[in-house]
Amino acid sequence: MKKFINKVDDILTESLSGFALAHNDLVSLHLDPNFLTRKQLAQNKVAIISGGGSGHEPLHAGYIGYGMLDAACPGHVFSSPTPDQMLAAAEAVHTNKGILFIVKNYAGDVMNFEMAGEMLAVGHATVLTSDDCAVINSTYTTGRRGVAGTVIVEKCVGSLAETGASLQACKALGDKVNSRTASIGVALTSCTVPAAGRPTFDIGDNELEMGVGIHGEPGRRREAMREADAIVKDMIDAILADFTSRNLGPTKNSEVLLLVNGLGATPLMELYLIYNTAAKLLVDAGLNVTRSLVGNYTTAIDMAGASITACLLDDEIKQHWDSPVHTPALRWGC
Amino acid sequence: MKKFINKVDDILTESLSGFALAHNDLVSLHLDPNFLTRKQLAQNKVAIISGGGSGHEPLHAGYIGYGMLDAACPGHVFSSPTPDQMLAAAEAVHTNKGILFIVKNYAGDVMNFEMAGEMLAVGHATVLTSDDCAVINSTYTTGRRGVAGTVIVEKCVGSLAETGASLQACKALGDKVNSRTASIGVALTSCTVPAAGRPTFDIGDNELEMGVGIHGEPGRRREAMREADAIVKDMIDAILADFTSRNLGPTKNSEVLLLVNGLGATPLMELYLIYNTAAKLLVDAGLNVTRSLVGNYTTAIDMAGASITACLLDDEIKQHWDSPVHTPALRWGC
Amino acid sequence: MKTTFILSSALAIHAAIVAHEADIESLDRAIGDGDHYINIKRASEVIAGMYNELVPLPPDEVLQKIGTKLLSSIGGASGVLFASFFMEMAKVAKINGTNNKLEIAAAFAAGVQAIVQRGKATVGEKTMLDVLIPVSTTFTLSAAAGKTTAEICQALKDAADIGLESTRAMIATKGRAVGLGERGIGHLDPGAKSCQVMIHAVCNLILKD
Amino acid sequence: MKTTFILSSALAIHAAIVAHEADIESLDRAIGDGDHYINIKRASEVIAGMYNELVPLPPDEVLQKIGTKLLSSIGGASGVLFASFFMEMAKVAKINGTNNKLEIAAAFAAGVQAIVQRGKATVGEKTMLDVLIPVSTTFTLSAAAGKTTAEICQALKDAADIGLESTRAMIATKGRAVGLGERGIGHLDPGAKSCQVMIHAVCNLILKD
Ligand SMILES: Nc1ncnc2c1ncn2[C@@H]1O[C@H](COP(=O)(O)OP(=O)(O)O)[C@@H](O)[C@H]1O
Ligand SMILES: Nc1ncnc2c1ncn2[C@@H]1O[C@H](COP(=O)(O)OP(=O)(O)O)[C@@H](O)[C@H]1O
Ligand SMILES: [Mg+2]
Ligand SMILES: [Mg+2]
Ligand SMILES: [Mg+2]
Ligand SMILES: [Mg+2]
Repeated sequence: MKKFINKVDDILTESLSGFALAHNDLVSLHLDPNFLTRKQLAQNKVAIISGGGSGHEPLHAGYIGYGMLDAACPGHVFSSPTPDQMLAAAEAVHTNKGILFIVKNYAGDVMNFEMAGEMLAVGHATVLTSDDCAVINSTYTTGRRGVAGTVIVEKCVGSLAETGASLQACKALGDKVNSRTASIGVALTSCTVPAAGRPTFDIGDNELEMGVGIHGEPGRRREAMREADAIVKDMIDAILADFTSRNLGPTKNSEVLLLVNGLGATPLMELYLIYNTAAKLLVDAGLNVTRSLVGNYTTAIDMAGASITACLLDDEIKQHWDSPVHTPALRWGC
Repeated sequence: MKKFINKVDDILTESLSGFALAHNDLVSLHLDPNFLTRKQLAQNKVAIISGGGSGHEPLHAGYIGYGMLDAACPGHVFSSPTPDQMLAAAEAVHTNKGILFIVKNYAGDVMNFEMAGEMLAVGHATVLTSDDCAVINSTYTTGRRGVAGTVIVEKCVGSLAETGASLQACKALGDKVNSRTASIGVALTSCTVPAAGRPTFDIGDNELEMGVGIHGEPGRRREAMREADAIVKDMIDAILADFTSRNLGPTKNSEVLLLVNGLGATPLMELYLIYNTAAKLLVDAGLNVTRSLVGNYTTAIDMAGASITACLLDDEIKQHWDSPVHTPALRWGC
Repeated sequence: MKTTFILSSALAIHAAIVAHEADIESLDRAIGDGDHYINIKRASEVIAGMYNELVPLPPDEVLQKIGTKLLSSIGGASGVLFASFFMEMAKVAKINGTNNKLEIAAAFAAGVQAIVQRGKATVGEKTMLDVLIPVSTTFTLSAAAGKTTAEICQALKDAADIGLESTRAMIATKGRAVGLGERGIGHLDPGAKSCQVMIHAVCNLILKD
Repeated sequence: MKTTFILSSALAIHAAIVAHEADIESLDRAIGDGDHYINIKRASEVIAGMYNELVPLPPDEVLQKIGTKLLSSIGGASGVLFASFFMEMAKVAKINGTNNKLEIAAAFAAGVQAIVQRGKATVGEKTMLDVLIPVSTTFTLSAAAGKTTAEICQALKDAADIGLESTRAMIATKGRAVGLGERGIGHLDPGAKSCQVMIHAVCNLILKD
């Protein structure tokens, strides 16, 4: 393992400190328990709080700011944060409108946020994201994972909250976006958890892991490395099949947001190449790709690999995707 | 080599097509000869054109748009573009105010842009960027390389051009920003040129290359891997020594822009950790870090590594750094 | 339960976890996210580090402090589950505990029940509960049946081994391994493995006395 | 110069470049950016691919077309330098050329001079010119001295070898290897190597005839 680190135990604090320093116009960092909030706390709106294991940067702290999150709770690398973090964050940012937690659907995250919720005096609700369609068999979908689609949920819910909408309305929008979003990832190399010091899985020079999770969890299958077009075709097919199995269409000319996400070590040149094929396949399937995002938005530390996310848009989702956002990692319209 | 590609020869076209598709609100792609322009061509301003070998994404095409470039000419991976590309780009975007080429100081780029200049009927000038201070001995500084500091030059010159400033003024600002900027890079792994199919250099599990170029050119020295703080200290020392050797101070409280740039495969978590140390060292040296940028802005394909760039600000540079910019890779204020 | 018993168990567990690094670690790399060993080692270190603070306290406070500390410092699925285990045991444990087997078995059962409630899982879902539930049942039954300490310890170790081994053929329906579906078959569950190691550690400690 | 000579030289060069892939490639990986072989192979392929188009044309047009094509399709330092070489030779080459040695030597010298002008380098800077300049001088002198074709070819190959080898001890002061400073010592210059390979290829072609 070769990384820019000092002591393994200090990575998180040092990295968070650098993040807070680099974006001291936008965010404030609180340590022990660790959480980050907007520099200028918002008033009179539902407080949107997310969190999860570290190692997915810029998720979640990179999405703190106007039009998106109010606070984020980073756990250890790949370990969910703990309830005291959510409680401290909630205490810091809540107004009179309640708190919405946005939580990726992993047992650890769900249970820790649940526990925080039980201890919380303020009114709150939770949106669980579960966009990963890597797992085919529906019997297992209780464990469907939240991956890069979470960014779309956070963006849209953050936008709605900014209008002063109710907790219930924010949760409803979050659930809706999640229900119309599907993702699948593929790994060419493993990630390395710094504290473990070695790759999470072994993978041959001519292999790929189809359906990998953002923590390096195994996916649908290990298969032979192929050309990009063939890989992307399988990914788009999985996404379209998932939409179909959820009775979401796609109908002719449905508008779609296409997010091609790098998992950490894959260069933009390859991500755009993937985008090129993915967009064409969606168009071939009768869809209308009208919104795009390409880059490292939900990573798996230093994994070489990429995920594709498609979100079926409607007027409400489009409006909230397009609205101004000003965070360290996502900014437009202001 | 495991990459998301189809045929090696098609990478560039497919990736550029994906880029143009994903950002079809901002850029237009022209093939054969390859160049990209803003979707909405600007009127009555100096046309800012950059270009260079591909593999440094988002440089340069990612910086096309309001407040930055008018056009970019991407060469083959790590090979400068050819004069016909610059001529076609110039033809497409020039107005009545002349053309400014922004060129990283590499023999191939310089000679190809020179040749284009000789063939060009329109008035033009060139800013050569040469911010890399990896090479110590000043006898060799004719070959001082242009690296991530180029982004700062393009941003500032792009901003000034937007005001209708003259070609001469734009060139003067570009030269000034370049003369106040120093960078140094470090590699933990080699990049792999797709057509070569294997890493450009071998590097041991416990080694780093200090002063590496953005094409994987060897740097100051090969050394043992150390903790991040020690590596960053050497980098900041090199930058400060470079400023001193160029009689730029730094004087007490000089304001500085600090750019921590990923070379392709290094995750944000590590870049922020580097930023944390770098910022503290600059502050310790009496400088005032008032502008920051952290992320993958000038990459070396898939290299694990990072570069640090410091630019000594003055009021003019600050104004042009802060002004609105709207490109695929850099956006603020609009 | 007695504070000394809790604390010497904690130290024995810490030593055993570290001794089994390779086994535990490889399991979560195979069907999880590779951090279970890190989490569990961090947890046992945190508890070991509280030794001086805990020594003078009554057992219920010790268990409560351990639970709260785990809750706020480990994270992940195992962190919150083990925290729940200790926090629930604290409620049941007597202020002036004895090493009465029935008492300890009841506290253990309460702790396991808290894990069930928090994680909404049961036997057969390829989790730590595939060790903890049979161990707890065996404990309650054999203590009630008046078995000797040595007999009970041996029975618990056997139950843990069988429970652990049972996870090999299972398809996970809770926790991170759910994503694997049938690809998880053939691998032991990491949480079940670390629980088996801990049960062995505590039983061996008792047997040595 | 004759069109047939130019084209058969181009094919011989293409074959020789491919045959020397390993040597050339490793040099630019060591002191450059690893693409010199790719650039030079692409260039020689491009020219080979123009064969049918070029065959009917007079030598000056052939050279001009090769130069223009290289200029617009290769890129990098070597692309523009070789393009300049051919474009300048085209100006000097006669429309109805012969295989007169002095004529060819003069065209070659003009081409090399174009490289000097474009790259502003000279002998001793660790570039292709460390092969091309001594080769050109040797060519002019030995042709003027009335040496036989075989003698000239041998002299050119020797000059290329010596020139190439001379780059080993040099510190680069032009091109991408400048960044290396003294670390480049001990490595041959990739551009010098590919030029040496090309000189050998053409001389061997002539010697075989
Ligand atoms: N709902 C649950 N109920 C009981 N045990 C669970 C549950 N979810 C996960 N586990 C246990 O937690 C273990 C994983 O713990 P760990 O790796 O530390 O956390 P994470 O899965 O968050 O990375 C699994 O092996 C399993 O035994
Ligand atoms: N100014 C120059 N004059 C002459 N030759 C040069 C000059 N700069 C570079 N070269 C030659 O070009 C070679 C490198 O070519 P190549 O690798 O194809 O291009 P690049 O350096 O742009 O990657 C060097 O080995 C050197 O011989
Ligand atoms: Mg985990
Ligand atoms: Mg090159
Ligand atoms: Mg785990
Ligand atoms: Mg080269």
